[in-house]
Amino acid sequence: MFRMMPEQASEVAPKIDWLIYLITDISVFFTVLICGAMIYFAIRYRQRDGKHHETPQIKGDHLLEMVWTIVPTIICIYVAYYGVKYFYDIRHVPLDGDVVTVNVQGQKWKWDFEYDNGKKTTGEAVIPVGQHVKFVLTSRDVLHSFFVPAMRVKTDAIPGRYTYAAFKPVKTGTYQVFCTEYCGKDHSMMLAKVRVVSEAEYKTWLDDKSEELALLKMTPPERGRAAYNKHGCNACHSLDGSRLVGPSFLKAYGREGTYDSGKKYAVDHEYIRQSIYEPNAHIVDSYPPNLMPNYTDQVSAQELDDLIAFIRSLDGSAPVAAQPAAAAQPAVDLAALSPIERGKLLYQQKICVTCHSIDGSKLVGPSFKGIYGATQKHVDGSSATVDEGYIRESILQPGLKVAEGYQNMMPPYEGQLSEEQIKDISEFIKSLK
Amino acid sequence: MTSHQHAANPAQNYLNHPKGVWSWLTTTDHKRIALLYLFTILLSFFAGGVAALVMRTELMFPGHDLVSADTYNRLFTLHGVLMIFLFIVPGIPATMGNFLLPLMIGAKDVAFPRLNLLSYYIYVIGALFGVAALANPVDTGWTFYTPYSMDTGTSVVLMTAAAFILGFSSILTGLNFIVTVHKLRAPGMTWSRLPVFVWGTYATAVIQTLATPVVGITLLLLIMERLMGVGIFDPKLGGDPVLFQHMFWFYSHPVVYIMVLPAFGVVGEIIPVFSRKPLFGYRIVCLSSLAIAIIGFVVWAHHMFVAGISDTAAIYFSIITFAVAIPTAIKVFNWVSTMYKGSIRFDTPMLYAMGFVFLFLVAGTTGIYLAALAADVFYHDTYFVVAHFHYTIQGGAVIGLMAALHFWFPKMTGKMYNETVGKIAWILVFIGFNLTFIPQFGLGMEGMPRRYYDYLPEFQSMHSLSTIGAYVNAFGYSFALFNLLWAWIFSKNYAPANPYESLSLEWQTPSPPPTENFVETPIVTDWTYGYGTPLKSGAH
Amino acid sequence: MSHGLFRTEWVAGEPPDIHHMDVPTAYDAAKLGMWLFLATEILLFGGLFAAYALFHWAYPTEFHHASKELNWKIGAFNTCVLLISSFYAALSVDAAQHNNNKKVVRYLLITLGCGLIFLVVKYFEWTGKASHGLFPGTSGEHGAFNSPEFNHSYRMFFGLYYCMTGLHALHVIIGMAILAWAANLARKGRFSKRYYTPVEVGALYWHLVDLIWIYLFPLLYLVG
Amino acid sequence: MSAHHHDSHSGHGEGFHGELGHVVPYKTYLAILIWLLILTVVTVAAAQVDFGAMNAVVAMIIASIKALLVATIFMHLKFENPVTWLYALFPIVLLAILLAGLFIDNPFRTDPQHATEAAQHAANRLAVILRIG
Repeated sequence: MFRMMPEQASEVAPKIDWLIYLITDISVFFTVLICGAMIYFAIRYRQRDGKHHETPQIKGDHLLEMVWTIVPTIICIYVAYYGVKYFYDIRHVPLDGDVVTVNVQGQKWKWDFEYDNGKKTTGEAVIPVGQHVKFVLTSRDVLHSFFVPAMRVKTDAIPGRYTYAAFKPVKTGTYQVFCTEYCGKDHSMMLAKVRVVSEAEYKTWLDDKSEELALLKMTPPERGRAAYNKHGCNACHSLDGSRLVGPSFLKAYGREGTYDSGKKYAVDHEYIRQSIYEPNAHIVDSYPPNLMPNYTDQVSAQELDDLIAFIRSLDGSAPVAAQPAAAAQPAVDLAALSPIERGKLLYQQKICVTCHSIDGSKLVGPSFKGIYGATQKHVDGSSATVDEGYIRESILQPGLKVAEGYQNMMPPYEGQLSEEQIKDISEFIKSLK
Repeated sequence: MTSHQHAANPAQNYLNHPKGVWSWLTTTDHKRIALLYLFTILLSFFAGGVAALVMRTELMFPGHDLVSADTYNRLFTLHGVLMIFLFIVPGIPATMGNFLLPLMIGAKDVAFPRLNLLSYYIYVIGALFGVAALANPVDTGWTFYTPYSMDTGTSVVLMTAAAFILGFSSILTGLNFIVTVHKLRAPGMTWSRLPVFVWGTYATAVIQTLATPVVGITLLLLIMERLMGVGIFDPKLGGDPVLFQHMFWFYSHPVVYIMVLPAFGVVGEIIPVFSRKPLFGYRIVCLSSLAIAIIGFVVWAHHMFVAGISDTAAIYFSIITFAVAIPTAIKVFNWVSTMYKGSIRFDTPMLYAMGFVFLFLVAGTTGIYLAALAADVFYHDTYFVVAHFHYTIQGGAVIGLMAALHFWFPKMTGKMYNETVGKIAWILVFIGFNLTFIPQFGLGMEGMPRRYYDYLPEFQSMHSLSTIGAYVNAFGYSFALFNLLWAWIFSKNYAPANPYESLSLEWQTPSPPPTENFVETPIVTDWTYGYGTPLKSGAH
Repeated sequence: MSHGLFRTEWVAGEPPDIHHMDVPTAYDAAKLGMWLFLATEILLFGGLFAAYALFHWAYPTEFHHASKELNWKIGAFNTCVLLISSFYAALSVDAAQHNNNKKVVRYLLITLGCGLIFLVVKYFEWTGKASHGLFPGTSGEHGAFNSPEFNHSYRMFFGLYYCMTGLHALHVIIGMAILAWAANLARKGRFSKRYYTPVEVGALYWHLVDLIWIYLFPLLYLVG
Repeated sequence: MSAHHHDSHSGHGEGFHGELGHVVPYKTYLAILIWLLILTVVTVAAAQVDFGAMNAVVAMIIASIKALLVATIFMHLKFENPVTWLYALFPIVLLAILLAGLFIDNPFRTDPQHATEAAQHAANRLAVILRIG
């Protein structure tokens, strides 16, 4: 009864599940026993047709009292022992064996992972199967909690201190990570994935410098755009002048003026550096203060220069969505691919992937999974069924129909996608049931 | 009050003499103050319930349905603060405790009547501070964990001040009850003849008086932190956020015993009366109330197993937490044994008491999961914990309050409520409550964290079930309380002094009782649970 | 027949007519009530002592260093002032037990005087600290109190110092108010050996205030 | 519980001639005051001597003796019934429990892997102090 624990993916999971199911069986047994006794007494000794019958004046029974004190005590000791024993197994990290250490930084509403060789990822950690892994947790702002249900492990991430969550994965696969200590507005969105892969695949992934290589070949504005997406600036600062949580970057560089408070400002290198490292230094009028997180130990000096170059490049002259040349993309014979495959390629090249997932999870924009043919509600209350025309219009002028619960953030792709490419993309979306 | 005499409803009683609103507002009669408290806490119960319903509706389907994430966070904080600080902590002690304690020990009033009125007005001022905090409702959860509560822009200072003032009112009530039980017992009312409700209220008063100041200073330090930047809880200034959790839970665990101990007392009073049997193991039931109160002080860090405390502390607190389960289990065994060979009537109070036994069994056993260290690492801060503490607080304390309101309704109002309506309402409450929180156990087992505005699609079916249950539950409570209100105002069915032939002292005076409680100070000669005929072989 | 809320009329030296308690019960109840209230006060300060103990353990050298900023001679003087005031408070109860209202008034006035001296000395101490930039929101030769560069364990020591001594000073003021109320009644000859509860309760509260300072003085000024 | 006469209406002040509370001779109060002042001097003297970590313990012992004197004599605790004793000692026990809870947690938190960083952190803080001191 009540065997509902998630899959057992870590070495300690079966033991914990055994303990939980042990407590479940004991609890169900005693609840049924005692309630059964109560109901039996109620029926057996009920007042028949409203007349009170004679009852013995039993005041107590020392033997019974002793029995039902000792029996629960024994059960409690037994359960407590196993609780502590398996807690030791959870917390114990073998000092001698090769332990994979991953530094985890919790920050308002995302998890950053950093490996010993300096590789950084956000929202996903890749670890080898069969090896003990130790996630060393800390937080940059408030309390968070690193919880991997499949591994049966949870520890709070506390600012100003290191704590750790350790386990040994025994099954490959992708497992959900939750934040379980309330941390503000998007506490329920602060999700991540732990991907357990084979030893070899983990090695290649760890040494895969392709991302860094690609960056080196790019020009500073292009690297700045990559940093713009990687650090999530796109969630709050648009590129086309439209107002989001923060001011748009379009034609921002070089702008001068005075705030309502009378303080003069000029958007130059120093202004941008301060706004990234001390966000509250410059608050543009009518924008809310202390919302932008502090990026002090996330945006490196190199990335700062790239971002400044990127923002300076947005002076309205070049077309907004100057896509980076797909550098390391092998020349693929497009004609040979089916429309759906071509659509999938475009989906990655035109970085729709950063905002629209294909597995149902909610990112900056709605997920494509199962969207084709469904009726989509919009922010202004209207709704329409998603068909090819709807997709075409959403690609070219996204501002017209914004899905309910989302913000008008999508940059218009007018003039960058041919009709044929749009048809491929909608075929690809149609295929995502 | 219609003047025509139906049953023997004495013309002059505490309700209709002295007359006038001013006499109610400046009353020092413990019975009137109990009613003042009753209406105020039911108001916050209703408000807290509405907040809960809005949250449950939002959680019906994943994604944005009714309110934004920010509003949801403010709603669950409001639900927590309203239900805990404003409804259930004063709940049974301030209403039923105030009304019954002097009556049950044969006293005319509590030790310090004017202090009793002062506690009520401090409670009202605290509630007003809470209302003032609604200008920018707090979004930190009722636990106000730092460092989030230190730099969020919502009105945390006003809400913590409200909680501090409400704590002060709770201290003064506890203090009043301790002195009353020590000094004002009628002649012959020795400690071994005190009703089990008085033992429960006394144990609660000890916790109220001695645990509340610690949360008082913790909230004061949080206010100092926000205004002055003292740095005790601020990691950037070398402080330790876990210290806040320690000092907060040092009060907040004993407070759950403030909530549930009076409910144990109420059930301990009801089952013997409706089974016409003495309470089984009276002395042990009373001592277990005190035992729970004492052990309650040393187990607080089982709320913090994964909060970064040391492994040694976690192991110690896990083992000592099991010690709380023993006296609670003993109580349940004794209640059920009381019904053995009884002559049982199923009036509404008895239904609530029997419902309480089942609900508290589930509450108690799910507590074992959270005490076992390895299991709590998985279950901490998931919906399993939400379901557990709703079973203990709502299944325990609120059902205990409903049982008490129904059982002592004739004594408080001098009228009888409609039994069948009461029973139907009980069924609705029972089904609604279980339908709401059994699925949440399932969600907890699958690892869904609590305080989540949006959730993954696979949790959706259980959330929808829970939301339906919430509406049934809410309707059940409104139906039950409406039935009582209706009976109080319109019913002509006047109650005799002792409708359930209880041997307890408060039933020996007319209902509703005169302001002086007893015309002649009673002399207690025998145990108040002497139901049934003595056994041939002498007292067993 | 509930009374008016405030009993104004009384007979000199006679206990008030409490409708549901006789005289010895009323006296015992008042004392037990006040002892319980003192228990809550001890726990209120207990929370602060626990925080102080924790950070004293966490930052021993810094706390010791920061406590050097405090002038222990003033602290010692204040301790003696409070001890003497506690002595006279006890004497005021003794005088009441001997039906001597005039002595009660005199001793209570001496106690209030000592309390006043304590507060004045405390005020100068605080303003002295503030001028050195050790008060939140100020800046001095150690740098601005609230700026990040300011040595945070200094801020924590002085944060705790102000919380503890501030809360204690507040309790001194409350204690003086209670004693003033009792002294006023004594001036009108209210008390006798059959009724002196206000003096007893006021003295108990004042002794607690002195008790708290007995612990505060070594913790803050000497050990640090 | 002594039997009180039951009639609720009589038993007012004029009928009562009993003794209230305990009278302590003047000399005892004076002796206690002198002892308290002496102990203050002792505690100040003890602070000049550097016992290292024991300083705090010594100070607390002396303060506790002074507190005991004030409580038992000045506050008449010595002549009170056991219930008052219970509620005078209960908060001290609870305070001890809170401190025990804190000190079973904080000192035992060090994680072996990160001892080096913690040491480094402490060294930095010390350097800041010396510059200030």
